[in-house]
Amino acid sequence: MTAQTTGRQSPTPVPAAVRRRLPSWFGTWEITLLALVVLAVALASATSPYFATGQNFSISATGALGLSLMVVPMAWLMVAGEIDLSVASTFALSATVFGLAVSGGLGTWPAIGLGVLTGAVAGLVNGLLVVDVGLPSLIVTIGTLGLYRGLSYVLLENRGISDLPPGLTTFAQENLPGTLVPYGFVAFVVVAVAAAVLLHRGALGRAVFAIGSNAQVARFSGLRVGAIKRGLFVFSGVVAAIAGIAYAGYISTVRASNGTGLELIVVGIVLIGGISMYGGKGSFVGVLLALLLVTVLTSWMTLGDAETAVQYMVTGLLMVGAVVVPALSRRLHMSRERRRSAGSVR
Amino acid sequence: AAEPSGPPPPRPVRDCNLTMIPKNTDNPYFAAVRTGMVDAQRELGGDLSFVGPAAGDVTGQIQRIQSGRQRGSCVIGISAVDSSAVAPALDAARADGSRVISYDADVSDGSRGLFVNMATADELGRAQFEILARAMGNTGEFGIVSSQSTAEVTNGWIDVMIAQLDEAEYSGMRLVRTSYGDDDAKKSYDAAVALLRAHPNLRGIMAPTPIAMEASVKAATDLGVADRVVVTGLGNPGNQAELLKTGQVPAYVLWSPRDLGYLTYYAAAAYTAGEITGRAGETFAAGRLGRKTIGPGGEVVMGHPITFTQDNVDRYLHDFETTG
Amino acid sequence: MSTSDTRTAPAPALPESRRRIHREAGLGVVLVVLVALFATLTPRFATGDTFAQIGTDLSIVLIVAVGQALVLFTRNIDVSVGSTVGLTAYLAASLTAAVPGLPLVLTVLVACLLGAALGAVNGALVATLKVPSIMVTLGTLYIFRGINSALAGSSQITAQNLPDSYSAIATGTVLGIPLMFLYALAVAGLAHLVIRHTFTGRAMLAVGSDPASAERTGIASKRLVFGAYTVTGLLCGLAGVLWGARYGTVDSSVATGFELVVLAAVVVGGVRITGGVGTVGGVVLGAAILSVISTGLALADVSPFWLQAIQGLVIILAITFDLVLRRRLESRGVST
Amino acid sequence: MSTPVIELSGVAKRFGGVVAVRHVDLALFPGEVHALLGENGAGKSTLVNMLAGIHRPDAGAIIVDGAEVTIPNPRTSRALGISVVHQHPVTFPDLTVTENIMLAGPAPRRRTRLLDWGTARRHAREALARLDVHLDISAEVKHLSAADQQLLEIAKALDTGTRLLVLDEPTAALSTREVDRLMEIIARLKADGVSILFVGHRLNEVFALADRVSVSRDGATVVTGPAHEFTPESAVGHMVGRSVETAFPKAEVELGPARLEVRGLSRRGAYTDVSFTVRRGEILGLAGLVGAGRTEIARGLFGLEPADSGEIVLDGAAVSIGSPQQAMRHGVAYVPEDRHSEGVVLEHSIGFNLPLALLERRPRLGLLSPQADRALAGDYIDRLRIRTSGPDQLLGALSGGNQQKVVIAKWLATDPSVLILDDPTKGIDVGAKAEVHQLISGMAERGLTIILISNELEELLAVSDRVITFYRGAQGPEFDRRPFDAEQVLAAMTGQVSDVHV
Ligand SMILES: Nc1ncnc2c1ncn2[C@@H]1O[C@H](COP(=O)(O)OP(=O)(O)OP(=O)(O)O)[C@@H](O)[C@H]1O
Ligand SMILES: Nc1ncnc2c1ncn2[C@@H]1O[C@H](COP(=O)(O)OP(=O)(O)OP(=O)(O)O)[C@@H](O)[C@H]1O
Ligand SMILES: [Mg+2]
Ligand SMILES: [Mg+2]
Repeated sequence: MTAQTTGRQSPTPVPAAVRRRLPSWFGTWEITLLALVVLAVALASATSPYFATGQNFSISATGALGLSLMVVPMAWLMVAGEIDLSVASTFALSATVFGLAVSGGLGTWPAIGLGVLTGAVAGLVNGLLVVDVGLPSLIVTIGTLGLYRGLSYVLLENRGISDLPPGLTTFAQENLPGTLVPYGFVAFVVVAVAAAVLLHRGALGRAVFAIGSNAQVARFSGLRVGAIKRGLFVFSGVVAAIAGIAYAGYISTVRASNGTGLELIVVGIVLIGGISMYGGKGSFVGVLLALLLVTVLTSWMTLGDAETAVQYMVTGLLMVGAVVVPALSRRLHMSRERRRSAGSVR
Repeated sequence: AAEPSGPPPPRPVRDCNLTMIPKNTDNPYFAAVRTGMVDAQRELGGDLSFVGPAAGDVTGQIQRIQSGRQRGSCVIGISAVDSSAVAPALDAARADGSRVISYDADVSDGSRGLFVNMATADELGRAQFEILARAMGNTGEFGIVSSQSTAEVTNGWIDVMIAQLDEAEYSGMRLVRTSYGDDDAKKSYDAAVALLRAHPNLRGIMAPTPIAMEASVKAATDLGVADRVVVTGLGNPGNQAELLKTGQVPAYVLWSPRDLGYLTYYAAAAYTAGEITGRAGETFAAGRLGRKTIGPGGEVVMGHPITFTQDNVDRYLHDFETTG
Repeated sequence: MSTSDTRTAPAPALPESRRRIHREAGLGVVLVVLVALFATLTPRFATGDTFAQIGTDLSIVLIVAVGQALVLFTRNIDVSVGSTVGLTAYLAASLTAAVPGLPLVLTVLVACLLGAALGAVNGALVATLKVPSIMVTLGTLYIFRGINSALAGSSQITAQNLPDSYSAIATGTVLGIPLMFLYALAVAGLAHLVIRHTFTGRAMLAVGSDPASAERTGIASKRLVFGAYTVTGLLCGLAGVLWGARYGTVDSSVATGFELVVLAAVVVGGVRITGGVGTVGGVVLGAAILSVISTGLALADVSPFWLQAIQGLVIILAITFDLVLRRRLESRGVST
Repeated sequence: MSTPVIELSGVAKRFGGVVAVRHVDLALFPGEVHALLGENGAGKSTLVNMLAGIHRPDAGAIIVDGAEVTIPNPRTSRALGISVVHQHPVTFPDLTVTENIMLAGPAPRRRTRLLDWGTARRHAREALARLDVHLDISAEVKHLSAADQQLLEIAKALDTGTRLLVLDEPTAALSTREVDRLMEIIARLKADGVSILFVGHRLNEVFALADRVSVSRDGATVVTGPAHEFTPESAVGHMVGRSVETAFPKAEVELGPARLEVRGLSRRGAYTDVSFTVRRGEILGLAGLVGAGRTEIARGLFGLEPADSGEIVLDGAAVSIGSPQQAMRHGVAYVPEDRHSEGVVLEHSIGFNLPLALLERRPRLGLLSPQADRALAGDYIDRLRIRTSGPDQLLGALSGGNQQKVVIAKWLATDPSVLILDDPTKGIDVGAKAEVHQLISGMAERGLTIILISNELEELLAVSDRVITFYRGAQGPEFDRRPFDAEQVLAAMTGQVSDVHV
């Protein structure tokens, strides 16, 4: 913070300006989430001897790969004020195409290419409908949620393909040799760090925030609002495809039902991460912390044999608590402040 | 996944944690299975974790397998939502020294040592089909309202039924459509309504899962066609005895879920104690059910399907208790 | 969550004489086209039975969708509706099963009150604490479902446990018109009256159109938001009773994922997810369009493996058609 | 005069660490027009908001008819007879004009408690007729131009029962005709004994209207007195606390070759057959009433709403400009007229907003430097005297005028060669306005081509080299600086002449 900006123009004392602000990507919400993660880890470690182990890390990270990957583009899209509810269907459709290609004798890489292309096309269709036709993304992607999932069923009916290339299953199931770090985790970290840096430090990220806050202003600023949104939908499709193929490797099976309902968990994590449903706000760090929190809680409750009912209630209370407690304390703080300043005057 | 380095050392069930994973917990059928397991646990000891997702999903099952693996459960037993999808997780658990068995719904060969089956698919398919055929007088159109389209056990029965249609005796019967209600009351109801309305000549609905049967009965009643459309399939006397008593369903098929749980627990105990290894021909004591023999493919068949009617259903209610 | 606002430039202000059609006209045309299409595809479609079935089928969705629309009008959202329906369905059914002699009116009343109480929880949190509604209701989605699962466990209440009169709430007809449809129409009619013809209704849309302006105008936003959630909860309670009555089996999973169905109906009906725009009439048409699609496809006896794909496609085509039609009209100087 | 209608005594208001109003004393008497002057960010709107029941004072008292009152919400304010026109229109964009007017006051109801739409529409028509504006009362407000929205705001406030009418820069988006109309209405209200608090930056308007003047600086009233005791210069001196130059003489610039040429540009429903040439170093003013189509021409040139026909020639070569990116590649920049919906992102900081128009030039996957952003912001905060706690301050917490300065800075930062300014100084205080004029003039000296649209004729004539008039989308007479004859320009703008050719 520079001193020059405070001095001359504002003779009024402005202590707020001197106080160093938290960076936009690590604000009070991220601190709240971090505290929750720490609390959850502490409780889990204290109550389960199996929690704080390398094996548990490895297992949890491997299991969360598909979900984790999909969170990345969803965070970007929602910052841009859009949403893609078709991700889990794209996830299944791409894996289906991949699986059919593999069982049709295509090599692993070409088959992956075909699967990813499917995802890209699926994303592009969403993008065109939203940007060029001008339909709201929520309803477009509710439609393509059905369409893409339906196409997987058309292609596979009730069959499953479980003869998948060993390279893929190794990637999706195993750790780097001699460590407890899954291959997939490494891939995710690379993607996540790149996505975080680009969103908060990149020109593209800045543009996406502007678009989400006020698309009209973004357009008047010469930003390619349409192209960027279209690109984000394609990105979403591509990542969903990669996630879907990786997940197929993880369970060694391609089925039309793979990942059913996953979209709501993905959206839920992005929202818990503090990204606004209306766009323009939020931080990728928050999203990563939310992902971590959800993974930790799932692992803890599974290890503790918690019933689904309990898991639901804990998850729900956590989400409500996470927004309500800070809001309450803010209110308390404000009313105390008001009383104090009123007192000092009278 | 890595192969187990050798068979894990035998462990008496008394010192064991057994992770038994149902397809879904919020289901009276699996609650009865659990009752049977608890019966056996009282007799044999051991620490039973009967855990699973509330609504059947692959991810939820995999998480429970892994939790069993991390706890070092000596047995992981599963009724698989998807036979191949849970296999990698089971393989990993086996590599870490757990013994894996399946019950009710099998997993891929090679990923388990033992499968406790209630009855053969052939018998179950036939038993259900025969009720329908008899009630329809071996002629007319019928449709199927099944559970998930990917439910392999049910699909196996449906295959058996379709094969039956080739027999001369049933040449007058025609399957018009198989639809899926995903074991959800609303979807099953909607599927049954669609079936009935799209096929005005329909004479029967085969519902090889209790929720679909309940929904199909309601759909036929609501559309006012209950008098000409027969509904049957798989039913649960635990909460569907009335369907028989009121005559809405002539008869339906099931087995004793309580015995299935009981037998599974005994098989698990013998398996972890090293008494059996899963080879065909081995036998083990199964408490009140007597001695059981392992068949080909490591499959233990509990018995035969039971056809429930309004006359016999009350005698079996004990098998469907869900206390404990 | 985007609208096409960014693409349309402000139109010049023009004299009052401009021709005008209802925004819902496009949806009406879509509905008619769909009906005509299915009628040509399947002769069985154009029968009284089919329309009765569509009327019944859309009712539960419509009742909840009306509530959801109220919430959306105020620039909030309620994704807990599925769980609220599920929980009230279970409570109402188990109450009826446990107290056989209970008058039905009382059951319905209790369910509505329970639902309203759940809605009020959402409303209180959203309105007074000004926390994002999506987070609150996503949280209560899990909480209500968790309570439902804890209470119901593995038990199921089936039609056999309930008196016949219970199921008659849903299956009865008056002059061949399904009762369910009449309830839904009554709810929609009342909501239309409130939204279109009372200050409260207009103020709700105002709050969603520009919350800051609402504050500066002195509109009691908090009360309106709280009210919208409470009414939604109440309607979910009613829907819960109807659900149990119609589908017969009530367990811990009733109406799972129902929030998406409802959202789809509301958004197809032209309600803007970011608030301030929409009509109850549009919601009725949205629910009807979706119901016609699913009923039509079912009657056409489409393979279940194709059903979902076609349904998704038709939804997209329908909303695209509506939009294109509206643009056409607008370019011809008809404002909507 | 009698007793004041409303008196403010020592009121203060702070937002977190920022003191917006430090100590204000103000007495408003019936039948007087009281002008409140002050620099951007001096706390005028905050004061207005306290009267409107939007902010509660932290200290001090509001006294109505001799009794201290609290105004907890806007309804109470209205009940006390206070009507407020806010600086930024308080409208519901998705609702119709009728509904907007209805929601502002007690809505007409039938005995059934249902709304009486007939009466509501009649009220709306009457309210608009009072101002002599013609709006489609069933149009949604989002389809109205900024000027029409401002007029709607005023119409809403002109309620019968009003005892104090507060106008916070009501004329910022208006052109001569509407301003004149407003003046008439104010005079009439004044005669009826209504007290009027007028906040504005156009000093000529202020002095034409005001009976008394208060000047506030840094959140405190520094002087109050009868209007005739002030001169524009002395008022500005009080506002700034030192003497400042409020007008910069237009620099004589050697004009270069033609930079931008427009031939026969038309867009259906907006403008027809527009042709003009602007040279390097030239400042071309576009004059017209609200609705003349100037904004649409500007948007056409910037590729936002491309023209249907006609030609745009840059440096002698015909170009096609179909999108803002293309326009920007040709060095064209456009400072839009509506800062909230087109200019800045309110929920982000100055450091975020300033480089926004530069983003498209950056490599897509390249990284930004927060230090550079902040330095850029700091630079313009200094140059345009933006009153803020620093580059991290959110736009939404800036005063209206300071937001406008950010809009201008954002486009200056792109270093354009053709700059189109659409009412750039709206809401900007006199001192800053002079600085903007100097900036523009300096840019012209450096060879930039500038097209200036302004609703303030005085400004347009002071800054432009040449002025083209528009009336209802048609190009009218053109005037050269020699100097301008304001009367003739005005006549051309209002469509009364076509023979005065220059
Ligand atoms: N909501 C807010 N939060 C923080 N600071 C605010 C807020 N509103 C106003 N301010 C600050 O209070 C001061 C006074 O602002 P105000 O809007 O009253 O100025 P103004 O005199 O109306 O200026 P202008 O002529 O530009 O409209 C400014 O420094 C502004 O940044
Ligand atoms: N009385 C009228 N008759 C015909 N068209 C009109 C009339 N009033 C406004 N318009 C049209 O409305 C449009 C809106 O004008 P626009 O905002 O572009 O004008 P402007 O001169 O930039 O106004 P402003 O001074 O408010 O910026 C113009 O294209 C104009 O053709
Ligand atoms: Mg102001
Ligand atoms: Mg303009």
